[in-house]
Amino acid sequence: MSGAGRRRASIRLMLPLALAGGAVLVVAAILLSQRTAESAPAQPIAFSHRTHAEAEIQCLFCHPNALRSDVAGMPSVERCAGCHRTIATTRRRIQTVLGYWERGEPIPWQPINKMADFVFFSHQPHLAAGVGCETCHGDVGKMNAARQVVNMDMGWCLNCHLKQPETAVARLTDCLACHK
Amino acid sequence: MAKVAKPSAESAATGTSRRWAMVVDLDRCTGCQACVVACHAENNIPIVGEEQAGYGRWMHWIIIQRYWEGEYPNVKARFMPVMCQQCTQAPCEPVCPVFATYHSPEGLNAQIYNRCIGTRYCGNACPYKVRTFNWFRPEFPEPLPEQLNPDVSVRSRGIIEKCTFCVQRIRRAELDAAATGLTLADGEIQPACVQTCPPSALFFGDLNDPDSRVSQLARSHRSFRLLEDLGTGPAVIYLKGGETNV
Amino acid sequence: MSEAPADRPLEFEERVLLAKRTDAEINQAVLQPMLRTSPRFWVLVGLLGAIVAWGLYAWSYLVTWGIGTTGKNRPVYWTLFITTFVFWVGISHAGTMISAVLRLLKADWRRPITRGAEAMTAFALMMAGLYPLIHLGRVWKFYWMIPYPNNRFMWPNFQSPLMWDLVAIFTYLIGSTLYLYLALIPDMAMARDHTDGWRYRLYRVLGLGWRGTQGEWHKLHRALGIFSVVIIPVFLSVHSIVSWDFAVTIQPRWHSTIFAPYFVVGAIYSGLAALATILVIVRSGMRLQEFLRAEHFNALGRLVMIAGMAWTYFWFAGFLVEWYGNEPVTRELIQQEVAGSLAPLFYLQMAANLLPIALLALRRVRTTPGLLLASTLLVNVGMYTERLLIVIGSLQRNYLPFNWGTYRPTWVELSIVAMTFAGFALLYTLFSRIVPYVPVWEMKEGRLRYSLRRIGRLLVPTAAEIE
Amino acid sequence: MAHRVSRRGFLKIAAGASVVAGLSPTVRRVALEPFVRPPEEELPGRATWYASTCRQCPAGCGVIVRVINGRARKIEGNPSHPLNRGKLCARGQAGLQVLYNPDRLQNAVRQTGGRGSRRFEPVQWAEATDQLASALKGVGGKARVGFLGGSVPTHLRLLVTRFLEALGSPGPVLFDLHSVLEGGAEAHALADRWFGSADKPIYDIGHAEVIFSFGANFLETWLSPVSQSYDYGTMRQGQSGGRGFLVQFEPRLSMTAASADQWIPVPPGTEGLVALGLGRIIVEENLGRVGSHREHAQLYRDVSVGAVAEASGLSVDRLQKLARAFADADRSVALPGGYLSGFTNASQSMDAVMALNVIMRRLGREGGVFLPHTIPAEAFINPDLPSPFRDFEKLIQKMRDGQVDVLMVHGANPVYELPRWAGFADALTNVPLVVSFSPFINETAAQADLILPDHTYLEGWGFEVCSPGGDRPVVSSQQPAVRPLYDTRSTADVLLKLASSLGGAVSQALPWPDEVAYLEEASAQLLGSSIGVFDARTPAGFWSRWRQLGGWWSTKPIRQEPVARGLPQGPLQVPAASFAGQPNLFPFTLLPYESIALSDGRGADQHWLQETPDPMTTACWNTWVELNPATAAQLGVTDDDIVRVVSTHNALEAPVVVFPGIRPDVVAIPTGQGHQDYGRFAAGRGSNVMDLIAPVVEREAAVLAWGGTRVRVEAVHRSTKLARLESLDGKGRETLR
Repeated sequence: MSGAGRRRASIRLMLPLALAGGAVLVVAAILLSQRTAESAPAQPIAFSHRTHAEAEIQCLFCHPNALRSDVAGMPSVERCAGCHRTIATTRRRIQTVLGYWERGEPIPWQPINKMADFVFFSHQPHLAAGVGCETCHGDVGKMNAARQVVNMDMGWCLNCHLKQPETAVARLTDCLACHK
Repeated sequence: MAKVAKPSAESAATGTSRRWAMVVDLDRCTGCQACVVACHAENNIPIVGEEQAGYGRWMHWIIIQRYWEGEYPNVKARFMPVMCQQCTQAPCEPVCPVFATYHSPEGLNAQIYNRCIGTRYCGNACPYKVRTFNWFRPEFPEPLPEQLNPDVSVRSRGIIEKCTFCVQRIRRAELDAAATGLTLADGEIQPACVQTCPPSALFFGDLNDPDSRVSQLARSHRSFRLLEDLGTGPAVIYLKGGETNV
Repeated sequence: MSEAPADRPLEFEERVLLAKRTDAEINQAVLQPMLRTSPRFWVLVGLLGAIVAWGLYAWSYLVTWGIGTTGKNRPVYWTLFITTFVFWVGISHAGTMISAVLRLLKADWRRPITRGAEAMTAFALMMAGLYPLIHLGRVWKFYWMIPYPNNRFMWPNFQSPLMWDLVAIFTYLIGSTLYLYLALIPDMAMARDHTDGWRYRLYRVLGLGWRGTQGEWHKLHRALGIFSVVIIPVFLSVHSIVSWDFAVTIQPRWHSTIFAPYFVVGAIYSGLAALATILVIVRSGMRLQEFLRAEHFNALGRLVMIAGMAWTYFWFAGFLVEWYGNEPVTRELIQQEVAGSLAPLFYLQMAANLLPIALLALRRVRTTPGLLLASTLLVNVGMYTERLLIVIGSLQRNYLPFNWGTYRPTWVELSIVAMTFAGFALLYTLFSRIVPYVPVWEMKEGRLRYSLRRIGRLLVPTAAEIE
Repeated sequence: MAHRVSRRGFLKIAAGASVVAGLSPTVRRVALEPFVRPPEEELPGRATWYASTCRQCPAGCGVIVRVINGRARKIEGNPSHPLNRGKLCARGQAGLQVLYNPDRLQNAVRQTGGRGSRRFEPVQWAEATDQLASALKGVGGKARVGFLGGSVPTHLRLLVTRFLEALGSPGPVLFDLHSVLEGGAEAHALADRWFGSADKPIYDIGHAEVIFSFGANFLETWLSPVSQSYDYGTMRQGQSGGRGFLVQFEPRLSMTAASADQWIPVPPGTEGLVALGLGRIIVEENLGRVGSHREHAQLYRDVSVGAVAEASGLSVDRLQKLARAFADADRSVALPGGYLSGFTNASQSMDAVMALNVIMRRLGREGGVFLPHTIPAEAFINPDLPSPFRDFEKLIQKMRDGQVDVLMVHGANPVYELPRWAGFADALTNVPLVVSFSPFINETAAQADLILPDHTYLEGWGFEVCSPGGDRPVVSSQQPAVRPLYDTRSTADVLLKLASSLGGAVSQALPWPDEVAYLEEASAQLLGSSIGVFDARTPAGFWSRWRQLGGWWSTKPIRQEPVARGLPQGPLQVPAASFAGQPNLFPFTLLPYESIALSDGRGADQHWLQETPDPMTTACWNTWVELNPATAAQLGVTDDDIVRVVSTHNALEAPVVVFPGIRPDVVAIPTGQGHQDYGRFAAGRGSNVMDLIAPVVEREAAVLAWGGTRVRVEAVHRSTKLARLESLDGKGRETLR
């Protein structure tokens, strides 16, 4: 093999190596920074938000705490039973709900939008600022099983906080506004 | 943004009007440790046990230092509660490589726990040595986790933590005030230590409000700041204790 | 090809460049120890490997349970890890000092020892680079410090000396590795041409198809020339920045303006001493007596001595200001060192740093490998102790006596420190079997300058035009 | 309404919860827990505050408990409570750890392997109460039931008294080390002797100019430390002009002494004598602006200032200066503290101190001595004084003689708190059935056959008549802030159940179906009171406000002026205190002092308190021996060296703390450690100083002279590392100069 050939051979060997290494780094960076939105978790009852939204029930009817508290809250079994003692009582799913009500057991709903432990988040000020439920939760009224639609990561929060009126931005982008 | 020595100017630059400050009246302080336990309860501070505490790894965010003066029988003991001094020119802030500690617009030395990577550089830089480190994973045997304050992160190991002036209470009070449309009066926000202090030796408020209790007390002829000559500009103002001679 | 007249005594350069040996002999003399692996070698590798494995276990133990497994506490937040980090960064300064500075100064005696020195730089930096990772405890959080665009809209804090450290050490590591590698290419080609089997395949890749054309030589020299110049500011900045890790805080004793030059000089002192130590060991281990000669040790010993004098000057200048300033905390620290709990370390530091200067003033010490080894080892003990005193000794005291503390190392820390020493030795040992320890082409090139050529009836010393 | 219930709008104190929503115990995301039926006042994710009463010591401070999602998260002082005024001490703050203690009993248990075997098996509540009921039925004589209480809440004490009365048994015997160390019984006896009062006197620290405290550690554990600390703050900086003058007479520089302007280390047991000397000087020199002291002259007839000076080691000149300082002030007060109760001359010493207040006419004056106003309802009249030690000794004697068939123990832990010579543990073996109501397995419960765990105070109901109650009559109410964590049962409910199953006189005496019914009825007695801070039209409305506010008290300060029944006939005398142990063999006096964090040992199971540094030594998690630097040097020991402290009866080993603020002839050891049982945080830690106490009991005054033990100290040439905050190298300096 000539010298030039040898050189070409080494370059041939090293170039793909370098390219492969770079590609791995890029993919890893993307994977690390981008979690994909999760699919809907399995729920104890196949509750359909769409059905309820089509019946023109407002979000806050079942999740009223969002107006007053940090958390929107899961509707109590009492609230479910309040309607379903008279509505659609013959359906099997509804009977499951009523079964919980009669046994006095809470329904073990699975949470969909999880907030990290180190984040302070309150629904109340967001609602007060006119942020609609769908801004963060997506058009739940069109989903059968509710699922997470946005990745609630820091960049996503900041994207919105940075668009607020100039006077509020300093306060809203202070780390302590959301970190606890 | 350039830092400026005067708290008022600094806050003006960031668009808020507050500079949180604490006044410690050493003449009232009895050294009773109520603040220490209140702080543990409020801030989910882990307990490290005898061996670790003996090796200087206790995690109190506020400690009451006790100084001896003189010799028996003319011996005096003095108490000095020391917590994070929330310096205006904080030596801990510029050294953190990841902004886990930074200066908030209201003059607090914020510590963002989940951003901390544990270089412990801030701990070395702090002349008051008020920063504590989670040497091990904190343990809360069941059912002690029930006591944890949900407004405060439970720190994992490898993280520096320190007094925050109970920032969760400030934030909560501000949110509640906004929701109710009321304004916060002086003295309404109280960190846990201030709230519990039996002889009322601690005061908390806005130093930029000239009429607040802390501002009034800060103007006292008794006031001084800890290690003042280092130029850190602490937001904790001490009032000298006295001695009555009859 | 070249021959010296029997009646003329060899010049210094001729002696150190083996003017009387042929190129082929030199090739053989360099390659032979590489290819020969005695059982002793494998015992050494096994031993070092065992220490490294144990250290890795200690590190995994630390990662599993937390930084609490070390002896750190409040207020002694930085301890052996940072001390050893500073030590390794210091060691890394020798390679550049020898290769770049002496290359620019055209000191020809450097030629046989450059590779050893450059390898030392690279490996010492690798060991140093481990410590920031180990030091965090939660090592996987390290990437927070790397500046890259992210969806948190967060950048690292470039105000922090740790970020400067990251940049400086990374730059220095890349620079010195490239520097090492560049100078290695012709020798890889040489080795490729003299070996077969796996070595051949390895050297073929590493040799990058080097053929030794005029153009290649020209480019290599250009590259090395640029590197030699460019790496010097990096070399100066690295230890300056390491010193600023300490000096920018208001911790008593750290808060000093003289720290940067003091640290750089200390680094050169300990680095050169470490190089001398290693050369003595490698020389006997690989039987390179012919290449690494008394002349080298003499010159190196002189350099160590001069660096030591400079260190002493800076140390004294710092100490004088501290002592004269009489600040209460500093006074307390000095008290501690002179007559308190740190006194054994302090006197060890002084003795181990000053005594070698006096010893190395003697030619006999400089040229006797055993004595040189002893004095340079002493220097490194002294410099390690100096850093212990700076890092740990200072942290044990601060402005509020209530907050003082004491520190005891644990097995985890000691094991990890031992791991990096063993790891360095292991890398170095393996390196010396894979790579020609003596830069053959540099030797040959140097010899060209002092070889005698017959022009007519005259024997004329020729100087190479290149360089 | 005039009162302020809330700190502004958002600290809403809920009206109370008879059933607090129970949620599964998770910390995170608990807000997502779905309810079956949402409780009215609970808003998931938001805090609800419930007012209750702290039970970490008998003071009865009002607390508000922050409850989020059905779990108590924080305890704070109740800002509207007149006793502690929103403040709380370290122990009060740690109350959550009583509730969430990992070593709590989770159900009723029976000890199967014999007493002390610590082998317990769960037992059904019905079965357990039946066993107790049948044991009570089977009791031979009526007087063969014993009830030993510790610091029992007032409502339970009232119920127990009725219960025992109906059974025909003698009333409950109360014994707890905290009361012994604070001199509770002696303080009552003092008030009784001088003023004919059943309540402890109140000392108006907040308004005093000069306070002479004779062994009263009123900022630490004595009586009502939070209230007194609040007043101390006022005394220092809350008044116009002057910052008060506090003099502390005691052999060790306690935390209170550290806050004093002068600490005067008099020899143990001579505090009363010093008071006597001061009184003599005042009377003799007719000091102060209170008119003639002629009528007091006979009180001090037998006092020689020279002899006082000699016994106390104070110069006559110093005594005169002190006397002038006390007498010349407009508002001075002398406090007879708990330390005085630890000597055989307890009552005489306390008389001598109280006499200073009397001769300076400090009774009923601002900054002087008061008596609490009684609660204007029968249900809240204290049925009896805390039992003197004599009563407890009698009970032990009866037990030893086999005259007690059933012993019920609630809140008391004498197996730990008393040395072996007191014979309690031995006497227990002669009692056929021992029932404990402790929520924890403490040393005494470990000797019980049956443990019927009571709720902890954040889960239970009750009230406490605060004594002393600050400046006004106070009943502090207690209500559950959370639903009981485990299958525990209120002792009051157990008694009511027993009463109904026993029938007859007992069930007539205790007719209530449950504890809450009793409490509702009792609280309703205050309905319509003209002085109350609130009133209501119906008992139900009253009950609701009672729970919401955390009790009942008067709108304005009302205090009772103590009227001295006439001065003692004879001249005052303070005999020399007697000590156990020959001075040549046992050269030091032992000073056991109550730990500010662990109290008498009841706080040892709470690790927040274990890690709370002692204010003076900054040590924690252990027991230590405080020695004067000169003494330590003489013994050749220094900090962290272990020494052996030997009394005539026992010995213990503990590390040394070289303590500049202690007399060279005194050795101080804190209480609280040395538990054998009591959970993981307490057991096997440190030593129990009470083991050293020699049996010095003054029969007449019924005093357990816990200060009257002499000890010797031996170096054992070992050392340990005592956990402390302070760096020993720092030598207690503030800064370096």
